[in-house]
Amino acid sequence: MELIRNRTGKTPGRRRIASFAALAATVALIATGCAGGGDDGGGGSGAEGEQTITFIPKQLNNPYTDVVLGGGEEGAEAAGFASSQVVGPLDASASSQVSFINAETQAGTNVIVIAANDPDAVCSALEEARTGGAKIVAFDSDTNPDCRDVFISQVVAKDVALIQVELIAEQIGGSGEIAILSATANATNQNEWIKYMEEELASNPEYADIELVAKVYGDDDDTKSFQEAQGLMQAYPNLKGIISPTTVGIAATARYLSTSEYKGKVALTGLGLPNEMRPFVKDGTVTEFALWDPAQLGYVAAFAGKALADGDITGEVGDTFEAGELGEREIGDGGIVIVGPPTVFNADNIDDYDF
Amino acid sequence: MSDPVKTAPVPERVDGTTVLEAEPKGRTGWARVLLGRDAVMIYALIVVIVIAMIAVPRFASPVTTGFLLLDVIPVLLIAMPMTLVIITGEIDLSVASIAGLTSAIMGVLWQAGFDIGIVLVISVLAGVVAGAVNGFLVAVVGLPSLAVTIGTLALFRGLALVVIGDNAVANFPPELTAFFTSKLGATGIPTVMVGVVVVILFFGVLLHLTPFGRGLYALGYSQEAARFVGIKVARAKLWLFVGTGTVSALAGVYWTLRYSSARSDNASGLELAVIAAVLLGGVSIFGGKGSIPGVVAAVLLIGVINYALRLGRVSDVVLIIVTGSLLIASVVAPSVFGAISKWRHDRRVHRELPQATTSGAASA
Amino acid sequence: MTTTETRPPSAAQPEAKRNSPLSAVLRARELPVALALVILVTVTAIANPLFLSPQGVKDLLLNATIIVILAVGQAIVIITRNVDLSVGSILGLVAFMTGSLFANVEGIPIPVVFLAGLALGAVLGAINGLLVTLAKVPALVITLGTLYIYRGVNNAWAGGTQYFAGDRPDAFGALSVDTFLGFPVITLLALVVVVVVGVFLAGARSGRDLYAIGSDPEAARVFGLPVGRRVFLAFVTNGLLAGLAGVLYASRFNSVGATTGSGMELDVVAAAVVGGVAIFGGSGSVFGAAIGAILLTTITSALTALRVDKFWQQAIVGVLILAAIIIDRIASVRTARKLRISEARDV
Amino acid sequence: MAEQSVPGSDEPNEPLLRLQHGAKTFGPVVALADGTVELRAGEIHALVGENGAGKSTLVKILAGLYHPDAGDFQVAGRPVAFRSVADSKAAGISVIYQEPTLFPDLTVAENIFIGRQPRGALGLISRKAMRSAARELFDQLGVPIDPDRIAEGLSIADQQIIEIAKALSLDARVLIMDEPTAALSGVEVERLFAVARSLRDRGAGILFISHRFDEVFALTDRITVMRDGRYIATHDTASVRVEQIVREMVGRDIDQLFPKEEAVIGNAMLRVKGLARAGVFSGIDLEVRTGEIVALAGLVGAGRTEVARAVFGIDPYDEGTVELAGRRLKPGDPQAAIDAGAGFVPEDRRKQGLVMDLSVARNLTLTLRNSLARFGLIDARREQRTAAEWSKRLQVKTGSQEYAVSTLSGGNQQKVVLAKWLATEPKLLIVDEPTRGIDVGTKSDVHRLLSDLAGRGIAILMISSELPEVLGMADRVLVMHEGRITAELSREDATPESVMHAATASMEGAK
Repeated sequence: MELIRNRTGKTPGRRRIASFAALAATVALIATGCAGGGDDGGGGSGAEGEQTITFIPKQLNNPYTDVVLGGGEEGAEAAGFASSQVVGPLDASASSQVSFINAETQAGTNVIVIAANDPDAVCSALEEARTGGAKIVAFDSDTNPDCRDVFISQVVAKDVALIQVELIAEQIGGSGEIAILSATANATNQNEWIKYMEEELASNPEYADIELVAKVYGDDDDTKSFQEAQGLMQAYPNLKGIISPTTVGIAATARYLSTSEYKGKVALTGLGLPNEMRPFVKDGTVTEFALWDPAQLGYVAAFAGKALADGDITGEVGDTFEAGELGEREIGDGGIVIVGPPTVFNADNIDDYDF
Repeated sequence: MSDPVKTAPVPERVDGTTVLEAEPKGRTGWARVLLGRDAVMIYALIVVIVIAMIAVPRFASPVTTGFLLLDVIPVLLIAMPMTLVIITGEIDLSVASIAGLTSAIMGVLWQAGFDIGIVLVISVLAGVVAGAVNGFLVAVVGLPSLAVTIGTLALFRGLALVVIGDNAVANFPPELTAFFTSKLGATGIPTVMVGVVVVILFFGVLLHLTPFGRGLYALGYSQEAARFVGIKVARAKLWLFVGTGTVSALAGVYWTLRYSSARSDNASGLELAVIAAVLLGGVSIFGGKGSIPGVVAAVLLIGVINYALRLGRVSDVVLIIVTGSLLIASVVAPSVFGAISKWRHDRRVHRELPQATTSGAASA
Repeated sequence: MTTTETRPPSAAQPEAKRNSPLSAVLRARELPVALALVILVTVTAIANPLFLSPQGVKDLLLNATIIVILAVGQAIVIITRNVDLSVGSILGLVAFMTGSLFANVEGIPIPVVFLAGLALGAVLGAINGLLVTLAKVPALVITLGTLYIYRGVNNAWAGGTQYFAGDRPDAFGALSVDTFLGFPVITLLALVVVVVVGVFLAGARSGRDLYAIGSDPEAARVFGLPVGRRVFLAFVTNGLLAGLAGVLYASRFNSVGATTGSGMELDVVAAAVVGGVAIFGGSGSVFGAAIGAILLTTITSALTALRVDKFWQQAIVGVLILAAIIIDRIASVRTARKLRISEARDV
Repeated sequence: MAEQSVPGSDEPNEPLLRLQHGAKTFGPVVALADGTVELRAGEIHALVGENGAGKSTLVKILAGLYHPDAGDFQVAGRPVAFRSVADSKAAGISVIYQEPTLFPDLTVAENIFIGRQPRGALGLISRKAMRSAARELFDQLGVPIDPDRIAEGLSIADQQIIEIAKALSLDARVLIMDEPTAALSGVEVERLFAVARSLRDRGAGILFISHRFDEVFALTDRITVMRDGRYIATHDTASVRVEQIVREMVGRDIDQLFPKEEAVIGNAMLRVKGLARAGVFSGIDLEVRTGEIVALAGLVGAGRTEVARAVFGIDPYDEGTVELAGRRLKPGDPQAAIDAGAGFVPEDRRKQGLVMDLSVARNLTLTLRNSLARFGLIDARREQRTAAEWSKRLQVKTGSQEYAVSTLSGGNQQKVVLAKWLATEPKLLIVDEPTRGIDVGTKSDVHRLLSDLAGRGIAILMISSELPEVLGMADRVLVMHEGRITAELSREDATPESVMHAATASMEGAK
């Protein structure tokens, strides 16, 4: 090591220049990258009257998100935005979305559609964006209601919770221990559903024999969810069923169950993507699970954004807007727009869906 | 991270000849400043800024300054004491976990209804203690810092989870959180930069202008050499780890208030970003070399590229590839050119020497 | 008065003692961590008998398998006084390639996928190795750089695409389900890896060279050992094993995508360190690293099985890592002091 | 000297090894200008020269560690150009370095056989065979080292023996021994010589590098002298006298070399009583008075450096007291020693004496960093001035104060080390091997300086392995052996014989 030290130890100019050349080369690379990016983007700084929309999902490169965004971009085009963008962090941490919001603020984007990783962490950045004239649409996972104009919700939160409880009760025969395997502990939407589930289990006499013994979090990480599922089995030998109200969690749990002795013995339901769940439904690990059409979520969000940007609506309760082929939507209490009822998937209908 | 204990005597030293590959190339005065490693980093920073201003629409605005600086502050803060730690040949991987722990403690105390002043003081003290734990294990017990801080990376993050669990505390005083994102007039410079500049100046002065700082370079090159001139090796290292702990806590406080969200996973993964920036800034991982201006330039360089790419809506994918490439290029390029100049030197010597030796032999 | 006369006669006795197999076991660096593992499993099993049910054991082994393979590779590199932080990214890339091959190449034979995964891993490891040995730049910096680059390539390649278990042939997934003599097939594969690499490091000349290089790189150069080639080999092997781990990951888990394996590097280094591999090279064994990996993964399961608050898990892992290095340190200080006293001449 | 005739009748055959006009430069430093040596089969050939004469560089060329810039190198009549140490080994050349290069984490047996361990089934290493082979070697050498212990913590002498065992096991045609006896005691040296002779009788060629003329004359058949990187002459050992060799080595008369002038010797400045560290040294009593140069002589590993380090506070000690100028020094605190007026020029310039990457100026002012500070900040102008002043006073040759100290020659580096201590205006200066590895010219500069300092009332404790230096410079000589002071000799009593005997403890209780 010592020789190495000496070798690089001196400070001859040629090596300085070498470092400089290396840096310069990289810089050039970035410059081309930027230029390329700029071309693709068509520039956020569209001409007067040309509106722009940007989607900021919880995290890029997530299959559920991709379906949502697919619908979003389709909606953006249909609604008449000049350009639509998708930007976002590679990890779903609370604070990583902020600098994307900042960049969009500065780029003068008219509508920012966001699925918040943390309801509060993004707030001040969104405030700034609004000050700059942008309209904020939350979708999928809400922000603090003060920081957005409307929230596009999949379904009525309570409905989602109830249907999952109903499914699990049916699958375990109405009695026994169950557990919940959720996404991150801070996920706004999951936490709301779980709250309704707990209330329902406690209050509905039909579910008196069902005991919720544990809530665990797989952080929407495949490996982690997998191991949490495994831990549940061991810690609760009498477990009869698991609810996983997140697409990553349900898939990972299904994977574990299908590869273990618990397959067919422990019931699993929750919210999942048909394409991801198909093998597990076919092999009997999972009987039924639910979801809405995620593409519609993005689609409606785009139209809500357009309506806000055009000044047609302000986000007040009772405002209505036209969501393309999905028809008219109304803004409900708390500035929430409901997309549609959840669908229940099982072996009979799963092949009819492709998302 | 050279381990002086294990380096067995090398015969190199027996005859005392120094291994040199080139003519002595020290520079004096302006040439030294203008061609130094720091200067190169600063030129690169300027070039990148200019390119970004030309290529990325809207980059050239005070708003950029504000958002960009707010983004880089945590890395910039922690990079300062980290520079000193790495110059002494150690490393601290637990910084992000300390920031997370601080954030967690802040959240819990605030929720428990303590006065915000007390909350801040206790949170920063927690960072001091965490740093002291690292420092004790490294400096007093004498364990390798790489291993110790991998352990405390897990430990402190774990404690953060123990403290706050999966809760998030968000209701910090609005005037405080507003202060943390406020700007100095129309300049676009965040108000907190004042504090950050104080930290930068503190560590810059400490490293470059004080007897203690002088000692750190000696320490990083050779603990033995440092001890021979009376430098208290263990004490210096202990203080440096307390320094990284304290500043990490400050970064944790900043993080919590900027995002007004106290969570156990705040700042996770930040340690690698900090170390990458410090190394890019010209600090040698073996210790003994590096400077604060170089590191500041490197942090800003990464920050500018980062922000420009986001503004240009280039995917983060490009950013991480660029960060990795920059890091490797900055350390590999000197070696490559060193090898080339050695090869040229060897060739020159081979051409020149035969005559020299014949005349030498004649005198025998 | 001569040296031979003054050498304390006791020097011969400890020699005999030191050679007995029992004391060799007791002196082994792997002992404390192995003991910790045994205690952990015993205590957990008493508290929760299900922990050692056939399914419980199978899960324990399966959980450990991938990280064991990574820890073995990492141990090889650390023994040469280097480190490879890019393993998580290598694993991710290979896992994604595995998914991609099955999804896009109709009917591709499983062995071909394995070979492709190993090859990609080896190439990525070779890039690390070349940069470290040719440019003579510290491995920590280089592999921190390639950690970012490989991850970036993975992201660029995968984008939002993920491949799911359903995209892969059942036989491939079955590898991490089926058991042979009660052991999961991929665990047996990991066992083979541990034994082969362990025997190589302990019993092959080039394996011993790695220890010599890590013990004192400069002396190794002076002695004429092919330092560059051996270090390169260590990185390639590590890449190869990370590649294997990547393929197995795709077999075991449901989805592979852009973020697969991120953040794994520090766990892997921690496993090796806990297993008694000295971070500055020269000592430790892959058996130790493997036990360290098993211990770290088992702790998570054990704490869950014991219904210990999951928030304590990470803190406990941290304490464990610190305990491992402190114990190692105490042992070496004591040995050094004993040697100094016992070998002092007539002082 | 009885059997200097070269055995074997193949006299006209090519020599085993021949290097002619070998040259090697490192940047501005010419380490070897004209290295010429010829080694025949069945001879022991001494290579002598002062430190810095280029012997070690020449050895490293033969070992394949350095590529010569020029020169004609033949092994067994065939020209060779070693690319690596492995090439040299393959050509049958084995080297024992002065400072052993063992792998601290490996076992003793493994250190001997690394890279060529005996193999058993499946091509795997047979530890049993390796262990017994190592035992056999140690039996042959008559030393009881446990082949299974790790090398870390072995004494230098034991490490040297392992190096020798390694070379023995290689059964090399050419064995190069670079001061192998420096750390060995009498019996060990005898044993080594017996081994060397038996190797020679089997037809090997041995290149023996040593400073000890008694050994050179007792063991070798021919002697090659080097000076200042150049070949000077080769002699048959039987037909040359020590005086001639010394003259050729030094290039002038020895008396001029060590000009210690008489100084007024005053009161005790350093007083050490009963200093002991378990396993390292014990019962050390010594005194150094103002104006006095006290030499601490003895073999490498006798504990001299360790005593000095403990006195200065680098290492801790278990018992005893150290007083400087009447004040007791806090153990283990070098800063306290420095504050009390002590300075220490360590033996290893590159690792201990200097921070090689830092500039000359920064190195010079490292000891003054506290006193150069005003309000806690270093006064850069004063720092520059002080550095320039001291570098001028000691005539440090450097293009600029800003050059990294690693660009200087060994002698100039040593001047920087001395200067940084003199700048603290010390009362006691400990110098450990002050002239190791520096050229003759600078060497006498250093000696003149030390003498000068003593003349100005500074107490000097000097550790040196070079007898002429010890004898020339010291007012008093303390000889250490195995952690104890075995003799105290006045300037008059100190002769090469008396010092060597005390150092090898054959004059037990001479004090």
